[in-house]
Amino acid sequence: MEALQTLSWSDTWYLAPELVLSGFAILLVILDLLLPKRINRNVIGWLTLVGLLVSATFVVLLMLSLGDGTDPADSTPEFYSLLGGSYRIDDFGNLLKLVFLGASFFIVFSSLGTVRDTDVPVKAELYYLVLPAALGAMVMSSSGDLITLFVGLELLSITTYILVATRKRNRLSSEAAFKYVVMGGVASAFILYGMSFLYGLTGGTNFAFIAQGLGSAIENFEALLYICFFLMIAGFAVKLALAPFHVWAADVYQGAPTPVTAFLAVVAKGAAFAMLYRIFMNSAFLTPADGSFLQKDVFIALSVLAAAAMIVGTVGALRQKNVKRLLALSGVANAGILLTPLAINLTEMHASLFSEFIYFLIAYSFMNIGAFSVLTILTRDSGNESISGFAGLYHRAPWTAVAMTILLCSLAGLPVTGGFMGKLLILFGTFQTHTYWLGAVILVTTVISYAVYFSFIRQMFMRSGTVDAKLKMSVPATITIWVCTIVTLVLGFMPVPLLEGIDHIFSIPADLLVIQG
Amino acid sequence: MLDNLPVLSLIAFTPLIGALIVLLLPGARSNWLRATAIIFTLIPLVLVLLLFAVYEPATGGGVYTEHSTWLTIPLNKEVLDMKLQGGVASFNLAFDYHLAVDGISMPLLLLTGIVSTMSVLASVHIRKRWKTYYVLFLLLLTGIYGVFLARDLILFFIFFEVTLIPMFFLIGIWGYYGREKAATRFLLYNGLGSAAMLISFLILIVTLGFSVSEGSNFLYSANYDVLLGNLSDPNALANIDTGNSRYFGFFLSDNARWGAFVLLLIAFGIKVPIFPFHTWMLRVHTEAPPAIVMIHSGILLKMGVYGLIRFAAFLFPEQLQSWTTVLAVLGVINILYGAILACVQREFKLVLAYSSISHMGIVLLGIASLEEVGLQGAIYQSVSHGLISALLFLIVGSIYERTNSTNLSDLGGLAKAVPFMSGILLIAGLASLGLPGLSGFVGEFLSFLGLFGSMKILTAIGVLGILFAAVYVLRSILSITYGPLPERFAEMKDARFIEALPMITLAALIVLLGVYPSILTDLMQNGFNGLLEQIQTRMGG
Amino acid sequence: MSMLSSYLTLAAVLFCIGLFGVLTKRNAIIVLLSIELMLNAVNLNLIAFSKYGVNPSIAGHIFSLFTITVAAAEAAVGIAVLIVLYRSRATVNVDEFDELRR
Amino acid sequence: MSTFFAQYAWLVPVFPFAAFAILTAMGKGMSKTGAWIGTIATFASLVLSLCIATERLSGNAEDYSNQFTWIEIGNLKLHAGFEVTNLSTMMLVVVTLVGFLVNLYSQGYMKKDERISTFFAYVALFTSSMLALVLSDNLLTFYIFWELVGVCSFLLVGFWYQKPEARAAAKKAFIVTRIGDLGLLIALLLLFWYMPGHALDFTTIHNVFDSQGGGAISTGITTLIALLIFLGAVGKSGQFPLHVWLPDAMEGPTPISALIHAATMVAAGVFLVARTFDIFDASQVAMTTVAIVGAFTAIFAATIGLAQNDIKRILAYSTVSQLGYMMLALGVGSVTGAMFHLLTHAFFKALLFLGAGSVIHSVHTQDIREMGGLGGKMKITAWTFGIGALALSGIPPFSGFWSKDAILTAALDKQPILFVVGIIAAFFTALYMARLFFLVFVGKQREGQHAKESPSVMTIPLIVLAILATVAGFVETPFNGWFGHWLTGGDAEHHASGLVMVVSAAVGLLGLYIGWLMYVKGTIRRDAVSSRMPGLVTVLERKYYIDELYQWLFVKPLQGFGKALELFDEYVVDGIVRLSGYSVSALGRLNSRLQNGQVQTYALTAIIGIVILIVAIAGRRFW
Repeated sequence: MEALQTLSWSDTWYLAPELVLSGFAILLVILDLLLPKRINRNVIGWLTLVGLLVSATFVVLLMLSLGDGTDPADSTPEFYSLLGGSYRIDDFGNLLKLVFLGASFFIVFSSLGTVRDTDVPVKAELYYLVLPAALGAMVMSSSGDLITLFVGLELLSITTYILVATRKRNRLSSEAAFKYVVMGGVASAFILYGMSFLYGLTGGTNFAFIAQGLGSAIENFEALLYICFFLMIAGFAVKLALAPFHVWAADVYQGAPTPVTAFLAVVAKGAAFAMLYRIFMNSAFLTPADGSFLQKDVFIALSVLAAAAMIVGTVGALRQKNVKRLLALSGVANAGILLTPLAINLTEMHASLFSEFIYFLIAYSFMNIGAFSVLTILTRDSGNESISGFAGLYHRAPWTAVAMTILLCSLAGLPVTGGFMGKLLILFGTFQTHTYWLGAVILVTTVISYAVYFSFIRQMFMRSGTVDAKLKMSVPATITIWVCTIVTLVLGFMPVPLLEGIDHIFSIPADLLVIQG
Repeated sequence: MLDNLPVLSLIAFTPLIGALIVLLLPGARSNWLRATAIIFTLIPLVLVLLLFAVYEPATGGGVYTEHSTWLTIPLNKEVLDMKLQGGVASFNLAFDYHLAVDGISMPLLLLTGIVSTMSVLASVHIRKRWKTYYVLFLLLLTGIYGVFLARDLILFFIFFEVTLIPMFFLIGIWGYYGREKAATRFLLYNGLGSAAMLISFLILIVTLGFSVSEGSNFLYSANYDVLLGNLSDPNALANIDTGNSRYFGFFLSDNARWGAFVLLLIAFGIKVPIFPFHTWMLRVHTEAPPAIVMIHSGILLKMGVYGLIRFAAFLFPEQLQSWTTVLAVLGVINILYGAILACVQREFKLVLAYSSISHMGIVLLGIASLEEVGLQGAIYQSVSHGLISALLFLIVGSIYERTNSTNLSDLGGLAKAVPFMSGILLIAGLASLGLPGLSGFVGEFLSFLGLFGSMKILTAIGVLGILFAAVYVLRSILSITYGPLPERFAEMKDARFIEALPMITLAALIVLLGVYPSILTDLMQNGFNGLLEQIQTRMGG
Repeated sequence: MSMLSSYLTLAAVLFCIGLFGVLTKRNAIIVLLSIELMLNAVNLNLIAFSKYGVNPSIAGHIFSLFTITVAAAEAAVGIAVLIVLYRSRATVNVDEFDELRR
Repeated sequence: MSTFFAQYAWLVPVFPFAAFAILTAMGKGMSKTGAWIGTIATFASLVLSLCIATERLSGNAEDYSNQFTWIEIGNLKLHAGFEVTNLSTMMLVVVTLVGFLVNLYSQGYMKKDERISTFFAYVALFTSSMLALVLSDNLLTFYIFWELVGVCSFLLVGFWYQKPEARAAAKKAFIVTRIGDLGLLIALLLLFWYMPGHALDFTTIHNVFDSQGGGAISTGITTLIALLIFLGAVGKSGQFPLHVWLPDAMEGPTPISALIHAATMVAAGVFLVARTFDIFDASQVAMTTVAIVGAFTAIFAATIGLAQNDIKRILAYSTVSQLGYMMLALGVGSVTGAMFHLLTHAFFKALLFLGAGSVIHSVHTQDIREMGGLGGKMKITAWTFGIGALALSGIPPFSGFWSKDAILTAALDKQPILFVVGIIAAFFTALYMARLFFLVFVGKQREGQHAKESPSVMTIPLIVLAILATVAGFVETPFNGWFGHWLTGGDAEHHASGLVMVVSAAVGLLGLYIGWLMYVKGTIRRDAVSSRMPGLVTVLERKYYIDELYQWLFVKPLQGFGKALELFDEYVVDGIVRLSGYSVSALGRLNSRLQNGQVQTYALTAIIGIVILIVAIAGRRFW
């Protein structure tokens, strides 16, 4: 173990995205305090967007500065390791950070002008709290150490607890927040408890250490390792809302303000996946495969959870009438799909798990944010969160209905949309590894989900609503909807550029496995 | 003149362009919308007809293949790289943009062109939301043409799915009372079929589609021709059993073959539909607007037939061969089940729906024969049934518009009030019951002829179906057109020109195909060579 | 090693008690406290491992410090949320917080 | 000899088809002209047929055939073509002649119908198909036109479509004959697969099944094929048990009954058996079946004919009975006898029907009990009808006598029992004809009936046919076997048998005499039988309850089965679909039960979930 590496000034460049976010967060808190009441808090929203953009710019710059490892003569490092390996700037983290920042950006952007003061009296908080939450997610995706990971996780969790509760006058909001706190707390405790064993059995919190220690740990304490992994799985399952750990999600999504719901569905979920990849690819995956079933079993458990999530999420959504709850359950199902590439493991023939995952995550983010934006507009208009609020949307706003239809098709995995391509890639992975049953589960639940998503379409196109007036659209939300729709279509028609880009910069040894310490 | 044009792409995508143009037109101008839709339905028809004119069965239309790579998805090769010392140059998953025509798809393309044109003319009965209607209609057409043209599994799948969504809307918005349920049922049922199909396709791609080319380029290909080539290549990885290696499992074991085959059978069986997967289509037949049922019954069901032949038969000749009896039994069940049920229906549309089931059974018999006669018969019967049911539903639409009912007990004596339509209806009915001289007979005869060589008793039982066909056709059509005319229909007007035109065209085509079948059979001449050779060699070995 | 196993057992018991509390207690405050209990079990584990573990190291101490801090933050937010909730419901009974359902 | 006209034989069906096409295309606008177009076209066919016949009358003209490939699939070829033989020439002449006369007659009979051009279009289509059928050189082409004549028959039976009875009769005609068609179709399939080279043409069939064929096809299959072909003939020619459609078909206009349901189409079954006679000849079982069915039908239908009151139905049963005779002839191996009877029957039965039509045209009823004494008013009709009746009853020297005699002689040669049956049937025939004739034309005239003779356009055909019915028999008498020789090319198979001639003439006369006694003289009371055996008469009147039997045996069970199947479809097949739908949404309901709002339940679910997961996945390793 090398000497403790302290934070030097040069490291701030590597940490620039995170530092920008925290700086903006602090700045905006102060600004919110100082600004007179009469000033519209949308200013803070715009500033939040600026913060997110600046941070994203730094991420891109960092990415460009990283080598891709294809040319051996190229001495540019493929990743930067900071603070004794506890923080890593690599392409895994950077790609995810871009997703998180982009998603946060669009969520905040579309909520500008649609969130009402009567609903969220502390609108400024709604905006600037997104920053620390995104920061937490970024820390999680960049961490190379259990402690960093945990801190990031808690930063994200605690901020989202507050975000959920921002509809202060709403009875449901605080109830949702409370439930979220309890479930989140329990989940954290489980994860931590599991981590403590991982630390104890290998002697380090750094992934490199853990990898080294696993060999002897599995010989002497196989049962304890099992317990350790399953405890973590339980914790993550709650965070990811995999079935049967998902029940809280519907309640929390319903109680939270719609933008926050979108944030939970996209960023919080994505961050949890980042953590999952970091931990499992650097621990369970590295346990010796011969002589012990541990590796196999952990991944089987993940597959089972993925399948259960898909089934329960889809089937549960069938009977759901509240759109937010429905999208929560749909999120459960999608979490199952997102988990699949990891669950079928990294093998000789299946090494593209990360590109499958991130491609679908990107597609999922856009279609979800788009759908939530439509929902935001509709709920602002009628206050009706039920699916019948979509009735007659075709007559009130035909183009929005078309966009929503495309987004729903993507959610349902119908061609030619990003959702379809993403699912197809993940499916291909399951078939490559001959995990046919999981592929079949994906497909069958996808078909059942048609019933869910097309019930919206039925409402929009085949029923007439109670109101006939043209729907009042807010400009940012409209832009968001169309950006999401177009991106969804582009991802469906032209997946190759993105996938090639990912393939180009992403390398398993450097970005996913932390073997070199 | 076709040489310099990407004619197949034009066929597939002009409707899509039309859809976009319709989308931009003002919604209130129904005439503009209709004219645009008609034009963009006619363009592919004209192109298909031109293709038909220059198509040479001997070369199999190979000139008009369009092949380019569409998506080459990079798969991370690092782990593989580490394992193989020499390294891997590339590891890709390739979906090709590959369109082609041959003797099997050509007749169905013609059918699509004709029926879609008739259907767009028949869409005069559509009374609301024209713009959306025509957009979806044209979108549907792109899907259908694509299905018949695509030679890449994923491309095929995409086009197949693309037909689902517009159909859902077309049924759900413009249908009758139970439209929403019917639309949902349609979507879910067919979705399940597609899911089964995709499973099967993916199994094929990860085994048969895999190849290592010069310079260790690892490639999964979804191209149909590649698959077909690997299937008959004994050196292809899919045909070599390397033991139970988990990672390099490219071997397509017998179990996997059977699994994929049965899944394809289910997938396309739902579409055809094969008993017991038929209930969804009854609802579509009764609830969808007639112009759409023309497309559905006339073309969409044939996508199932096409898929069965193109994929289940060509890729799994061995499995098909050992299951011919199963297929034939299913066919016979379809024939008799559909026919007997058609005999007791009180709703004309249901009679037609069950009769479709019955007729599709004959197609199955043709496929089960695995004889060239039977296979051509199956396609012939598909085309013929497409024309006939399109014509029948065209008339159903016109009758419904005038009487607001298609219930047999509500109607009667229409021959008095609308002699022209009744006459056409009678022709269609007679064609449907397999009257020689009309197209239905040729298809049925060829299918029976094909199967009879191998399964005499089953065929003989199947032939009973044409007796029941006579019963249900006459029972229903005579109770509509013959008998005393009720007072309330006395003022009924006969077909307008816009209605009569497609009726006459379809009837004329039915007669033409009945009298001069070579027009299609010559087209199909070399279509089945590949399959039959496969079977031949397998039987030899 | 016997020391380690005793500590681990204690931690496990503590964790289970905490879990039991979360699952059964009606009072929301006690539920939150039970979560703290679970986190403390984790701390105990970490400390025990850092002293008696396979590879004793300082990392466990540091980890537990972070855990304690974060737990405090979490508890603060939890209580804050509970206060808001109490204002609108006038109760701290967990089983009465069931307006969000189905 | 030259085959100059024979090569143009394909034109014979083309003329009427052209007429059909013109009439259909022109539509309603041309009622009068339309009728003439049909008639002229048929006349053209007649002329050409006569030319061909003349060319061939010398007896040693070669058969002419010509064919083209209709469908070619792989190395299989399906041909279509025509063939001119003496047999087909005879049929050509019969069809065109009767067709022309009926056309002429219909000018008068259908004059007032507003759809007269449609009528003539249908008739033209029928004539065309029938001629093509006759000319077909192979079984497939034959089958195609076989079905087409069926459909024309259907159209014409249902010509007055607004009458529910006509609708029912048309439907019945089509469906019942289709049962037979199925047999023919399967026979066709069998032949296709068993014949060497998949040949279907009659010449090859002849060569293969000929005694020299060397048993290329096993006897079992031969029998099967023969029986299936015969099934087709049974359906078309109204033989028992598929005779039920023919009497009902009388709902059609009377000229149609004359043309289709007496002279031509119904004889197609006989023609079919004659055309494929070699197949039958190769199978004893088939021959016996044909003979028995024929004989049974002959007597069976004749008895029913005794108790009917509808003038056309009596004639219809008579047709059935006479077709039975023809089948009998074939069954006992006498193609000549069958074709000879076909020829004479075509003339006298057409005559009778047209005569009946003339009567109906005049008195507007078909019930013979409402007629009487029409002889005085309608002299030509009465005379010609009388000639027809005598011919039918087999009274020398009318044509029916000679042909019937040929059949009975052959039957006696083969199987005396069949001969006896034939004789009895002949007696009944004479009896019901006597009843018919006397009730209609003799006796008191009914009040209020203003019968008057039909116009000359209707009576001329009657006269022509009457002449033919009288003289046609002389082409083949026991003393002169010209016709048989010409037809089959063999030596005259028919040798004189004085016994048969005497017996058959005697029973014919006896029948007529008894009829005269009952219906004119009154010596025997009319209800002599009905009063003593009312049951028997009712059975006859109800046609042996065959219709009812079929209703209960086939129609009802089928309907019941259909209904049951409908329930099956709804509740089992679709039920399973719905059930799976419900069960999925029941799972969904289970999920929403879980969402009861209690956060502790959620946590508990999670804990239970992980415990199950551990036990299931990790546990199985440690077990």
